[in-house]
Amino acid sequence: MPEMTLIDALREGMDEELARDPRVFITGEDVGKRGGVFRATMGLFEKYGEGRLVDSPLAELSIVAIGIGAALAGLRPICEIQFADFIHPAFNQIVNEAAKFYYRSAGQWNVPMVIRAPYGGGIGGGLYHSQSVEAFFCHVPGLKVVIPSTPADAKGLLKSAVRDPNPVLIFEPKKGYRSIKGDVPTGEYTTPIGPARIAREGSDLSVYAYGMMVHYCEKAAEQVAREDGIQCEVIDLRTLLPVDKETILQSFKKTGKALIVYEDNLTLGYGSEVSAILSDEGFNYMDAPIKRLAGADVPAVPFSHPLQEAFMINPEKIAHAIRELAAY
Amino acid sequence: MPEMTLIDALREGMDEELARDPRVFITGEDVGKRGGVFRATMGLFEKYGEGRLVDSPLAELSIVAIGIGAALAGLRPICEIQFADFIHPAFNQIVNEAAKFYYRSAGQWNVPMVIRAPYGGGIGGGLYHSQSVEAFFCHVPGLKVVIPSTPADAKGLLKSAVRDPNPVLIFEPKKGYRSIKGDVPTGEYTTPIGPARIAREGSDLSVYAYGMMVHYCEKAAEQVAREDGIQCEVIDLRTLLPVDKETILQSFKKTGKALIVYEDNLTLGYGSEVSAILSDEGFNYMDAPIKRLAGADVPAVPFSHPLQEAFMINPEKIAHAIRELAAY
Amino acid sequence: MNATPALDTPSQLLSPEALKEMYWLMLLARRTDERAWVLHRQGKIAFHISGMGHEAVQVGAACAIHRGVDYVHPYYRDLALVLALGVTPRDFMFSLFGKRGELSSGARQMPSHWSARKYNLVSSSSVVATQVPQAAGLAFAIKYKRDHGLIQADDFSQPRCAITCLGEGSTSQGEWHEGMNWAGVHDLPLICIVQNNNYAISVPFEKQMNIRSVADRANAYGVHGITVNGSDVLAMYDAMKAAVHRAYRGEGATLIEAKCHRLTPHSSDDDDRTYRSREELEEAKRFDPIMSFAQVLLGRGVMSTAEQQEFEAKAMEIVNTAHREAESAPYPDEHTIYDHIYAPINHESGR
Amino acid sequence: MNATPALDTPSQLLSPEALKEMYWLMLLARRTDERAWVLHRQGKIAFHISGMGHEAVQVGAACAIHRGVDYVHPYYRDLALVLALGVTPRDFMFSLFGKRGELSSGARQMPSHWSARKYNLVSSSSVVATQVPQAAGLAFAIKYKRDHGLIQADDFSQPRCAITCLGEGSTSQGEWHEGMNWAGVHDLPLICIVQNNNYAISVPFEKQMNIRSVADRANAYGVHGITVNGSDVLAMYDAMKAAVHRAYRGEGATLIEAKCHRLTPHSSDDDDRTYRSREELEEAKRFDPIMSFAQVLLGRGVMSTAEQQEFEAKAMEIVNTAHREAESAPYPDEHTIYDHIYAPINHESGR
Ligand SMILES: Cc1ncc(C[n+]2csc(CCOP(=O)(O)OP(=O)(O)O)c2C)c(N)n1
Ligand SMILES: Cc1ncc(C[n+]2csc(CCOP(=O)(O)OP(=O)(O)O)c2C)c(N)n1
Ligand SMILES: [Mg+2]
Ligand SMILES: [Mg+2]
Repeated sequence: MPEMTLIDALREGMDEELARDPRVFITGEDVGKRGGVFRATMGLFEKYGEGRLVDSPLAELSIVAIGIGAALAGLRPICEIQFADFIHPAFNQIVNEAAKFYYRSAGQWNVPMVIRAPYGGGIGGGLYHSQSVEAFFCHVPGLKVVIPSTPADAKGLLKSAVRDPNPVLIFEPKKGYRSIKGDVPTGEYTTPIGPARIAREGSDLSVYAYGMMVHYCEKAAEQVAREDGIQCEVIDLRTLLPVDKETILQSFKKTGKALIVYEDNLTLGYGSEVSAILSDEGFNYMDAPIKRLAGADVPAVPFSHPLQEAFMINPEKIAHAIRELAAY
Repeated sequence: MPEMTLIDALREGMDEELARDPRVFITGEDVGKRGGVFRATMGLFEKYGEGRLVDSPLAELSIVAIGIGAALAGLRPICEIQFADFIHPAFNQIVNEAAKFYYRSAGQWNVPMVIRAPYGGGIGGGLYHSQSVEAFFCHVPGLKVVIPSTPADAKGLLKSAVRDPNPVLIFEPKKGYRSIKGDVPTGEYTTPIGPARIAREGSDLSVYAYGMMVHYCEKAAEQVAREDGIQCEVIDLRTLLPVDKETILQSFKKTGKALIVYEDNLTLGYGSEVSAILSDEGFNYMDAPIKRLAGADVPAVPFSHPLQEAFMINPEKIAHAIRELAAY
Repeated sequence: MNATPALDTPSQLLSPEALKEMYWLMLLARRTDERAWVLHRQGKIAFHISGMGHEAVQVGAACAIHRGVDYVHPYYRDLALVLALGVTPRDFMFSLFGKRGELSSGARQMPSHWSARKYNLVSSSSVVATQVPQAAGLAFAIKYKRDHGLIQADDFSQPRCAITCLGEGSTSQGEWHEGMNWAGVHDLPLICIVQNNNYAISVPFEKQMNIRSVADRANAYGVHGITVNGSDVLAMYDAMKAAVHRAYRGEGATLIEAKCHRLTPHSSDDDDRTYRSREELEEAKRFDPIMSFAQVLLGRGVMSTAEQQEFEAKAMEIVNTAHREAESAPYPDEHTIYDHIYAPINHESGR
Repeated sequence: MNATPALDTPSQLLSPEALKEMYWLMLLARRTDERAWVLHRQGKIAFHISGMGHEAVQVGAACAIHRGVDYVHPYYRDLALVLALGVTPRDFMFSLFGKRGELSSGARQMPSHWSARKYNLVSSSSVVATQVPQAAGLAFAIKYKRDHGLIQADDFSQPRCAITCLGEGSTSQGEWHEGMNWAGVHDLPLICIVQNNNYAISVPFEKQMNIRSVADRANAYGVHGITVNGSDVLAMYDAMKAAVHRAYRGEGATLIEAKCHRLTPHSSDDDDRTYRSREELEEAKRFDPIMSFAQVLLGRGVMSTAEQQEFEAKAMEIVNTAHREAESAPYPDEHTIYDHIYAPINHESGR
């Protein structure tokens, strides 16, 4: 298995799907000649031409709406939103339209489309190049939301998303595009949309995370194992919607303690739902308060380095939270 | 104190604020001659003229953006979104712009504006005239979100919102516009944005709700008190953002049991946050699983009567959930 | 009739049967629509939104496309349009009553939110103008499939254009702008029909935009723009035929502004007396497209008075039957609210 | 010089001092901008987005308004524009380094997101085109205040117009459409300057829209539209003066398309070699607005070579000092991330 970066794995996934199915095309700003501002589509323009790597006008709602229309007509669009922060103009098309087509036509019209967007902070992007936006969409039945944390999953989930008959949003932890490396299976494979992944086994407490935070949690878990003998189970949620309640609860039944880590701001972030599931269906197993460690409840991630650091979650903050919870 | 309907109280609040402050104006679709499709602004056009009751073009993002610009320039806009379902095109202007102006200018530019939108189901409105959208906005620091359940609060919160130097969203339970009646204080008063309200005292369990659901919860509480001797405390959350953690926790410390009722769909709805607060900071008082009773996790409220009823929460469903929880 | 019909008036080539079908569709729509108002006044249904006054626009449009094959992404006033595609008054009555098996949405959507996969009639929401960029996406797919050999350009069994409708007020939405811009940039086979009835609920045209004609906006996108008398079904047909040919031949998109009159309040929830005078409404009724088309057909001898009466009788019968069947049909089963949230994996889709 | 300057070329009335100030502002912007690129190459700053090539548009625009009083809602390329309003290279350097006390946002925003209440310079986000309908809102407020007697029409201490800038690519956004439409419907004192540099990052004009000029879009809104050579500061000034007078006199909004050249990659994150040829770039450099304006001033004898050199020296000194001060300044205190989430109740606001 070759080692690959997260973004190379995503690109390979798109490449294979473009090769496999002529109905697959990619649209978004600068996805063509430029190969995307993060180089996610680099080389694909040369390989597949401007008919399949379609530079869009600078207008997100239309990127999504064109995708919807094309999907209705049987194509398999992959729509790139340049930064998750710029998905908001397309909110109406995603939430009122893509999510509701299958339901509102009682199964007549479905929307097999993929929307990719790099998200998250820690890259000096300030208020508008750092946002985590998953919570908005995880509230919307009819959408699927996935966030890969490893190159293998990135490729496998992307390929599943392209083949899924429903609208799938892939939020990609851009801070990890090049820093996250991992083995990627050779040959054709997909990673199913749905099940979470146990990234690290442990019995003392359950740590729930996704995206970049999975790596920070693994790091923190290693540290507290080494230094304090605390054994954390780290769950990589991977598919955020539909929620994998089973895996979430299974781990909790074993540990009785939960720390949910997300870099989005705390209030009504994704972790609120995980917490709510645990304190209801996992009540009998609760050994401690259910804890969330999340971004500050401020309007967005600030630019200046120390301010950004103050906002962001890091392995030290996680290790600290683990220790406190373990000691409860 | 005269008895008034919810919508009459809202209108009286707007009327008084228009009279008090020449900087206050109202814009939105059909707010002028037509007096609003729900008649919220009826008569105000005749009284204040088309310069202050400004029929907007049919374009929500601009309704909000014009409001933002006018607020920056020192006016006090009240922007009406005809149905909450149509707020999504304005999502970008609300979430990326209005919410972040004060923060991103380090306190130089603030946005004193009000956005009103009728929300909620049960009126035969189908997928696009029934939505509850508060969860999207309660995730966004920088916004304030209020949902009145009584005429007195509707007027008082509206007047506070107009005077607030921040963007305030008022979601109005439209099913109750005419059916909810209540006494409204005569003379000038405001209801502060922030504190929740204890709608009914009780010691057996805490029921958290807002909007139309407050009335259903009160009804259910009376029923179970009468029939089963269960004494519920009903908390009318009123201000959803910022969250009134203190009142939420205070009641829970007394009862140890919590039922959170909201008509929005379950997953990542507002109740998820209330639940997450309770199972963390209220852990020591927990006597039972924290329960949420919410709308079905489907893409939206269906039109046909029995389907709508299946979706909607009602006093019977609430009473049932209370009994189950009380018996735990 | 002109012996050598001009190419820009293809309506002159329409057979008497075709002309009568147009009349019939307009009439059937009108009678169905009127019944809905009656049912609303009787308290039997909760909501109706009407297409009265817009029938000529819609029938003129429908008859110019390959019906049931070309994509149609309509809006809520398009009753006559969808009847022309194959939707029936019975289907419509089922949606008014919200009854089990309703065609468009299984009675999940409010009435007048049509959808029928079998006719390539695309489901639309109530959120105005969202259909426009989606329709551009449908048109994009047509072009894409041709360019990539997924279909042949002359395969008449495939959609060769996408048409979408909206009101003049809805062109104020950013959605419209973005959709039209794609249509221009990619020369898409899209026909966007703006049914300009001078009002968006209560808001008159001059508060909606500061120009004389919606068609003026075509120049902002590099698409062809035209204004047509939407009360004249043949004028509409001619404009559409030109647009359709342009689309079929890959010559790009057309914006058709069809000026028409909304002969009713905005919907059954509206009371238009607060914002338009009764005189204005009476004046509008003089342009009733059905009456004037009847005059044309009778005058030309294409339709006889007897035929006209037969049409009336047939329409009444269809509407009566539809109404009866819908009223007595069962409601959907409440457990079905959980159906169709997600399409199953391996679901085959796309037409 | 022309003895009887035409009313439509107010630039002919500019004094030598005014002309030299224009040159100075363009030069100062250029030298500040260049330093930012050096700092980026040195790895001292993480990001820079440049206005090189756009200076004439911005200075021509700024000098035509009541600077510091009329509202300006800029975009990220507007360095020269904001320097003309009072923002200093030191302010800009503080934002590049993200240092404590940074003017616009307390170093919360990325560089080039200017804001200064004291100059009526409005904070903007990175989300393109959002400023357009907001600027329409500012213009709406001006009109509203006059109409309701909150200010006098001839009160020069008050803003009398709102100007906003964006790139040609950003006019594809629905936000732009909706903002321009309000400006048309209400005849707002808004001036929207589209800085058309032919690229949106890598996407060329012809993939952005199917028309020849952004100014053609004015007709879709009933606002005045004009295309101007944005490499000629005096041409820009003249176009702006006309627009400003129109706005001040309540005659409505203007769309100015200023054709110019982006002389750098999109930003320091970009590599433009993948999408535009070096020849094309070299050709663009021939239109460098600063060099050509220097030629004009030297040729007319308005500026001497000695003065030009003084300007250069002064600019260098200002930039050096600004750079030094910013580099050595402390970072903001991390606890301040919780400041300014909500304005306190009773906060007085609005200007
Ligand atoms: C985004 C959105 N905003 C508001 C509404 C409410 N609404 C429904 S129809 C309508 C007026 C539409 O006017 P126009 O586009 O002219 O079409 P017409 O009804 O006149 O045919 C409005 C405001 C809506 N459905 N969607
Ligand atoms: C809504 C949104 N989408 C995407 C981006 C990313 N982005 C920043 S600038 C830019 C190109 C802007 O092009 P144009 O409007 O022509 O202005 P220019 O940079 O050429 O001056 C893009 C795509 C953004 N900032 N906002
Ligand atoms: Mg209309
Ligand atoms: Mg550009």
